Amino acid sequence: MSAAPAYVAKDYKSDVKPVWCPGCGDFSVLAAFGKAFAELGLAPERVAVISGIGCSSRIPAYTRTYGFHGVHGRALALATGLKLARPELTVVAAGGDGDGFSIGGNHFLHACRRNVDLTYVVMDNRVYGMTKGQPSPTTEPDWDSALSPGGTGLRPFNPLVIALASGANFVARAFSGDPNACAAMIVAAIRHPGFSFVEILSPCVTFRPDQRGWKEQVRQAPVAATGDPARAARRLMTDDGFNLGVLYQGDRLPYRPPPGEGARPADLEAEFAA
Amino acid sequence: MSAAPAYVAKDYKSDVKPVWCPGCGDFSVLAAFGKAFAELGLAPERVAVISGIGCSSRIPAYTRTYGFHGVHGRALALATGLKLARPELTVVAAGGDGDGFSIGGNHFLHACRRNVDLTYVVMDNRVYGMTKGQPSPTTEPDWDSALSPGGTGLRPFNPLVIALASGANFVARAFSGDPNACAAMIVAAIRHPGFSFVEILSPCVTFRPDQRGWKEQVRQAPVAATGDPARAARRLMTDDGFNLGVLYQGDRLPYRPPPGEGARPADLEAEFAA
Amino acid sequence: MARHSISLALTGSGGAGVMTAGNMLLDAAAASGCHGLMTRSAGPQIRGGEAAALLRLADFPIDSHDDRLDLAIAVDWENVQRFAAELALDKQSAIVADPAAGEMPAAIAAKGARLLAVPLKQIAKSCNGRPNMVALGVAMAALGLDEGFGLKAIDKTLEGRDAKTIEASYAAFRAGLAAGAALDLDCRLARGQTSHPSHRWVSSGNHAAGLGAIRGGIRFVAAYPITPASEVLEWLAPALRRVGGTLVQAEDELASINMAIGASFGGVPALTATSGPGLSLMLESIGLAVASETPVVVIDVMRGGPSTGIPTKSEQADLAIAIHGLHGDAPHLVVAPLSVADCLFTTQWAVHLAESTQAPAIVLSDQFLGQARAVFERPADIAFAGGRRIETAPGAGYARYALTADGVSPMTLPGTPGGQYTADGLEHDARGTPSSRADDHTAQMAKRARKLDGFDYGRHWAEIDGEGEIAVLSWGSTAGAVREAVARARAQGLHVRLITPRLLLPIQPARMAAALEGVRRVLVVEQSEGAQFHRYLRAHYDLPKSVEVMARTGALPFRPGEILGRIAAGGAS
Amino acid sequence: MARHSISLALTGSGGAGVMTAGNMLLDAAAASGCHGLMTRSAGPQIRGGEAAALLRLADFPIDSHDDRLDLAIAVDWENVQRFAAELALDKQSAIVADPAAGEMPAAIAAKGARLLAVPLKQIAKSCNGRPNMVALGVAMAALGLDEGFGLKAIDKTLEGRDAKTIEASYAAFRAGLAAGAALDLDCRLARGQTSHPSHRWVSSGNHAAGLGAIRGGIRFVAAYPITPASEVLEWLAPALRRVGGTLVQAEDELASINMAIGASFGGVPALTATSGPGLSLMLESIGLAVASETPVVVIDVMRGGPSTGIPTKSEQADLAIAIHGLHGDAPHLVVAPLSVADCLFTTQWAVHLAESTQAPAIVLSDQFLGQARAVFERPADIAFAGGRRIETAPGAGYARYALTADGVSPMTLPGTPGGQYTADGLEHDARGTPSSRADDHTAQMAKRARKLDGFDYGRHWAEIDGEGEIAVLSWGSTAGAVREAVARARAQGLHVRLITPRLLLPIQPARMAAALEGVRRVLVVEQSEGAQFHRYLRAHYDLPKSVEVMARTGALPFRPGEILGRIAAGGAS
Ligand SMILES: Cc1ncc(C[n+]2csc(CCOP(=O)(O)OP(=O)(O)O)c2C)c(N)n1
Ligand SMILES: Cc1ncc(C[n+]2csc(CCOP(=O)(O)OP(=O)(O)O)c2C)c(N)n1
Ligand code: SF4
Ligand code: SF4
Ligand SMILES: [Mg+2]
Ligand SMILES: [Mg+2]
Repeated sequence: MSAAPAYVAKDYKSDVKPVWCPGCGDFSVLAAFGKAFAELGLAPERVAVISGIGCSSRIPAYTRTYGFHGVHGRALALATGLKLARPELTVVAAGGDGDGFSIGGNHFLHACRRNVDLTYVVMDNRVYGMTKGQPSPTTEPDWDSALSPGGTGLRPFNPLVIALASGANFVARAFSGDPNACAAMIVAAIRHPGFSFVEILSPCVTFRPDQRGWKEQVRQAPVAATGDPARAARRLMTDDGFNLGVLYQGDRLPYRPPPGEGARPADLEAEFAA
Repeated sequence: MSAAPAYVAKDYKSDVKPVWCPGCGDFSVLAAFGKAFAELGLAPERVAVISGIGCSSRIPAYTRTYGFHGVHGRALALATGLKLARPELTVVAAGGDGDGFSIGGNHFLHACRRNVDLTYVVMDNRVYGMTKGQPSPTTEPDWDSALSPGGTGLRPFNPLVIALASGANFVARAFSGDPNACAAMIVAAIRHPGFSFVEILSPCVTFRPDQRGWKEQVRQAPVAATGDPARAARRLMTDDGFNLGVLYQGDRLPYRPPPGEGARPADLEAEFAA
Repeated sequence: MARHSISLALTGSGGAGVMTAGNMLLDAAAASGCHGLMTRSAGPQIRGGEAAALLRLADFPIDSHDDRLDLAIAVDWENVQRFAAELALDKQSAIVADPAAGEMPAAIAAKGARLLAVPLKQIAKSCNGRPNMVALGVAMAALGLDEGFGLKAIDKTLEGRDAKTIEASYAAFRAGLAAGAALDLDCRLARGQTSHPSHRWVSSGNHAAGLGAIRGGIRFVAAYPITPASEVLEWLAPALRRVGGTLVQAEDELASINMAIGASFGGVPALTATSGPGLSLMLESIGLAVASETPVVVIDVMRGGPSTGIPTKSEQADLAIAIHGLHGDAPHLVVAPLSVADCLFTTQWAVHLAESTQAPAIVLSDQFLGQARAVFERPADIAFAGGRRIETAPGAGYARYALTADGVSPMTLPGTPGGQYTADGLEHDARGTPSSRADDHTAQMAKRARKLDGFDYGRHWAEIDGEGEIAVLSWGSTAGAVREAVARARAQGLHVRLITPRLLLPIQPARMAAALEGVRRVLVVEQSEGAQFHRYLRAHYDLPKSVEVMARTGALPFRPGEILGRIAAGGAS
Repeated sequence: MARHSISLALTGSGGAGVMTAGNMLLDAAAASGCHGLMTRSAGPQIRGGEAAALLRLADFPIDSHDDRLDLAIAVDWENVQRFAAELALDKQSAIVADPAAGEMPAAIAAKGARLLAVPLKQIAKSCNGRPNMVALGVAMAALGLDEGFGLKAIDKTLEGRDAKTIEASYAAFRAGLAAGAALDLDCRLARGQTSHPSHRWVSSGNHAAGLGAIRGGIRFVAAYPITPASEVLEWLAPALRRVGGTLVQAEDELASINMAIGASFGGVPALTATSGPGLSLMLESIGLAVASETPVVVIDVMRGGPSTGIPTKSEQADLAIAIHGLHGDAPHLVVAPLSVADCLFTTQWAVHLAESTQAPAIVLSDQFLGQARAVFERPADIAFAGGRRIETAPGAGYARYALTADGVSPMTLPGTPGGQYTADGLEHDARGTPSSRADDHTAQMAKRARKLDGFDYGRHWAEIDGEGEIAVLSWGSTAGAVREAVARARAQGLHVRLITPRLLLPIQPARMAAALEGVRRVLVVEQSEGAQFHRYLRAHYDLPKSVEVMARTGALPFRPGEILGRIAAGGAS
């Protein structure tokens, strides 16, 4: 019981200085990653953090795990390939709402459905930070920006509903203002088999200064996680986007490719013979 | 009341001979298109049928409307551009389950969310017909094929749930075995403002001969359409995929780009002056 | 008189089974020691529709169809005019047709071939068999192939069927043999030296590429179905399972290539296969493999373009996109198999090159190579020296993108303590940290180019053969017809060189210069209306002054004879 | 002595406001009748971070930075070493720095420039203003620009702010003017002839391209944000709304290009804008525009590659993908603006070409052209003759893809009775019905090539200037430095030709041959490590024997002086 933990949070922090703006919510998510990996006692070299492009997607370089900073929108595909090829690794995909729900929407749908044992953390700031402030699929319809003067007029997505509808096995929401709670959600997500999705509300202080108000809006979800997708759907579809906690926890078996049959390449040649 | 209808179904049929296999469900969908357009009294030149690639996506050439047979998976993007540019046209996107839910999944998500006044008809045969029999996102997990020996092991999507979750304004299911009912669904979908999604179960007799059994499985949905997304979600998530009819009918206003302000290009020059 | 090469077509409408009969004929011919090749021509229908099995059988190795057809056997005439242009019948050809099928279509009649009536349907009916088996018998009799090989081919195809069906097929086949023997046809095939029968294989290029991938070490494949690449995947799916690998059907090509890159980052050699439309979608991420230095193999089985184009026809017009299709300066590998059989070797080699240089390799096959079935000698299983340079014990200063002399930096794999790094598609410094500094950009750009330019590709880079002042330059599937044209030219006493690069990128200026040493006239042959290969050669190599180009779409494949004509036309020197 | 061109840099950490000051200086200079150019260099931070505004002001039109900096004004030194390589300081340069900012970093000190101390922060504090306004004053004093233009620039920037803030800025600016006047600097700008002030514009290339698009008739834009193309879109969003057009932010680039094609099919001229990664994703559907013959314009504002590369730096390495990046043989248009100002004309022209030929046009701009702000004469609004050939009264036999003599087939628009057809990316016959027939493929391929090859592009195809046996060939933004180098060479008495194609595809062999007539030596200048432009020229044009190539990454832009050096080196003839 009193044995020193194998790892502490800072074991997972690299010496690369983040390019993030002072006050960006993503700093806390980075801290939460370290806490979560330490809590789980994961050897840093057995963790891979995979991302696309965006401010939030810069996170792999700031961890001392293996990492892949891929192209915009394809983090889940990279992560799926890695996990299927190397099932013994802990694979965490991470990125932003633009990366994950706009250009990456198809992979999000299919990763949920495929249910490979991955954890996907989206730092949702309801904006494209990296490209200097355009609306994302989670942006409010009336948020004014240069590209959408007066707002998009489009109803935002609820990514948790989409995750659930397409088959994610674990769905949770956290707020970067509480890094310990974020870490706890990430721990639960990694522990849960199959595809786990964690939305972290992570303010963009530069392009969405209004999000500083989030800390007053978030609250712990009033009821415990359900394992019934239809019930979860009802709850999520009526939720205002600020309920925190594990909101759905399913029991689908994760997808694992069938095992090999021990043949050698030469054994495949018989069928070619004339 | 007794005035002759402006158009009859065959006014919408072109003289191009379909490449479809004898008995393919898509023949009935083509017939239903004609019936629906006639019922709505649409001038053929004011309708555009837009598709991607697949057996089902061949449908535009078989209609006597305007058509675009685009690339695989992008029908909804083509259709969105056309409708936004020419709002007075009736724009119907059509295609297969592979085209729409696999490669085209992201556009499906975003078209539902964007809620432009389009109708999207998917001929779902739970297989890639055109490429000779690979599993699609709606294929049963144990369906055996060359590419997935013994089955994919993946839980199929319920496209209606995804449509609802991402904001479609009208969600219905029909069966190609009843072309009149299909036509009625298409009529209702076109009439309904915003993004309307109709899944037509349309058997692939060549690669899914088992689907000949569908006619015994389908049934009229036991309850009427709801306008409450959360209720609809509950119903759709527990439905076995064979309930027919309008399953959700929302009242979101369709997206229309803001009107122009009547300026001339020269009026834009002032800001450039030194 | 027995002939060294016989070409024939079996045509019929959907369900007539001409493809089955064609495949059985090829199998029977292969088993009896012949060389051979079969392709198919079909209408647009998904199932059925008119179709033709085009076969060529010979007593010497062949990689191309001949100039003309000796024989066509028509089970019926339905819609045959749609590919009449592809049936090279002439006055010397014979057509065996069922008089019950009605009159010969004008497009066929115009060719002036000799018509021989055989009541295929009636014969079939009389023994409860099918007309295609009668046609098989007629063809075997005409070619002079032994009955026993036909029976074996029937056994193989009908394995597991009931005895009655098999008996009926035997009977129809035998009746066909008898009917064929009675015909006055000059199609008897000579029998050259045959190799040891156990060394003779029959396969499509797509299946051969699959085996090449596995021999090369590929154990992860992610892909999205597309014609004409799907058979690579459908062959690999069970094969990978047998040898302990994984194939995933991805949601689209963007996912396929990224899954493959992810697996390869994990240390498992990975591949995807597609055709032009899918390759287009993969380009951004192939660029990611370049920048992140992750090995990956992409097979592009080219089809008619542009856009969706003609999925069922061959064309060599993805050369430009394969060479130049990545944004930015993105050095990578492009190779192309030179025959159906070579799909095996070239794919295996591509895996080796990608792994050794930590770069993406594009393999340019095409519909002809991929879907033709050919008879060839079993390709030897070559063990290449080298492979991925892996760092298993990284020191404290480990830098993933270290500026090594040869440009290849040892790579750690996830799981290796102390080797953690982040692979990046952003420009980076030697450690992988994103950098927009001019010196880092310059150094990493140079390193990525150096590792490919400096690699020793050895003699595999091209197939080069012969001496003389005329050189014929071609690539990929076109090499088959060119090879035969060159052989015929030599038989006429002309001195002709054959230069067929297998390695298209990186370019090999010194090797090409040596190959062209003394050449005064070059003939470029390619299936691209835009002459992509010729443009490529001009851009990267110094050609002699006199260059002629035979460049056209894949609509009609090149025939050895027309190439010979061009060689001979200016080639008296 | 007043000088014809002065180059200066304003540097400082995030929040120091050096970009604001730089823009104000450019505005003030433009208002006072000078020519000028400003670019920015910045670190990787999203907001703030070290930055430098690089300005050049002159009394003659300029499109390029000069060889060196005359002056740098450092508000602070934070991280300045990251782009020290980009600050071309030397012993003749002067640095004005705040002694309170600490010691000059070694990377800067090593350049040996003369250091002049000005307590910028202290002066600012004394009048409640900000140091950047003091720096603006110092710069204006050094250049000899009138106070009034500075005050106007402050008014414009601070429009709507409270009087106190504006007053404080005035005060800081004036204090800077006084401090600057006291310095011993040799940076006074000569004043050449100025045009009528109302004809002088200040704009980035991205904004100019936006106006060009609207002038050309674009009324539908679908796009996905990406650096450095976003400003095209952000300018167009409100502008389109004003003139009655639509801009949609699409979910990704696959959607953008297809939405644009859909709108254009509907008859509304349509455009999308992106950078390399996005262009890669669009290629499959640009091919669809080729095959379906739907006009569409794609602006690619190139950045450093490969892969995600360096989003904030310029490079000319998407030439190859723009020319060759479509699978199959897919004839299309590629054009490139030749200066910041020319982004307007070239974009407008691209719309005209796309509409007239019913083909996709790629406009290759780059980060330099797109994001640099320049002073230029208002480009005239040209009305091109031609445009989309629309059939409003189709007859019974209307065939969308009719084989016309010039290859352009009249197009009906949805809504036109009797004109119904299906646009198709599959190969098709003249009516648009899918076809895999050899004759249809051959005919449609030829038609799609013919309509582009036969179009008369007129004199706009290239900027050609001068006589002589030496020609400098360049394209895009590099043309700016080349133009200046050539002017200097001529001033030295050398005869040099300048050949800068604006039209890169289709190729113009006859025109290029005429342009090269009599040239014996060619110097190719381009920002691509892989020498993509040189490869392109070799592939498509006949160059003289002597070709030299200056090809390198975009890490460090070309300076007129180094190009002049190469021209002069072998250029005595
Ligand atoms: C293919 C492609 N398209 C567009 C971009 C430009 N881009 C970079 S990041 C980004 C959006 C980032 O938003 P998000 O994912 O929400 O991350 P954030 O910066 O807000 O954390 C975009 C559009 C790109 N890099 N690649
Ligand atoms: C980019 C691209 N990838 C793959 C293909 C090959 N392809 C053509 S149709 C198709 C799937 C068709 O399935 P579906 O949409 O369900 O239509 P169906 O044939 O079943 O009606 C595929 C994978 C293609 N044409 N383009
Ligand atoms: S722009 Fe926004 S998301 Fe990006 S680093 Fe700054 S605060 Fe964070
Ligand atoms: S393959 Fe299936 S979906 Fe395609 S035409 Fe035939 S029956 Fe219809
Ligand atoms: Mg975001
Ligand atoms: Mg289907």
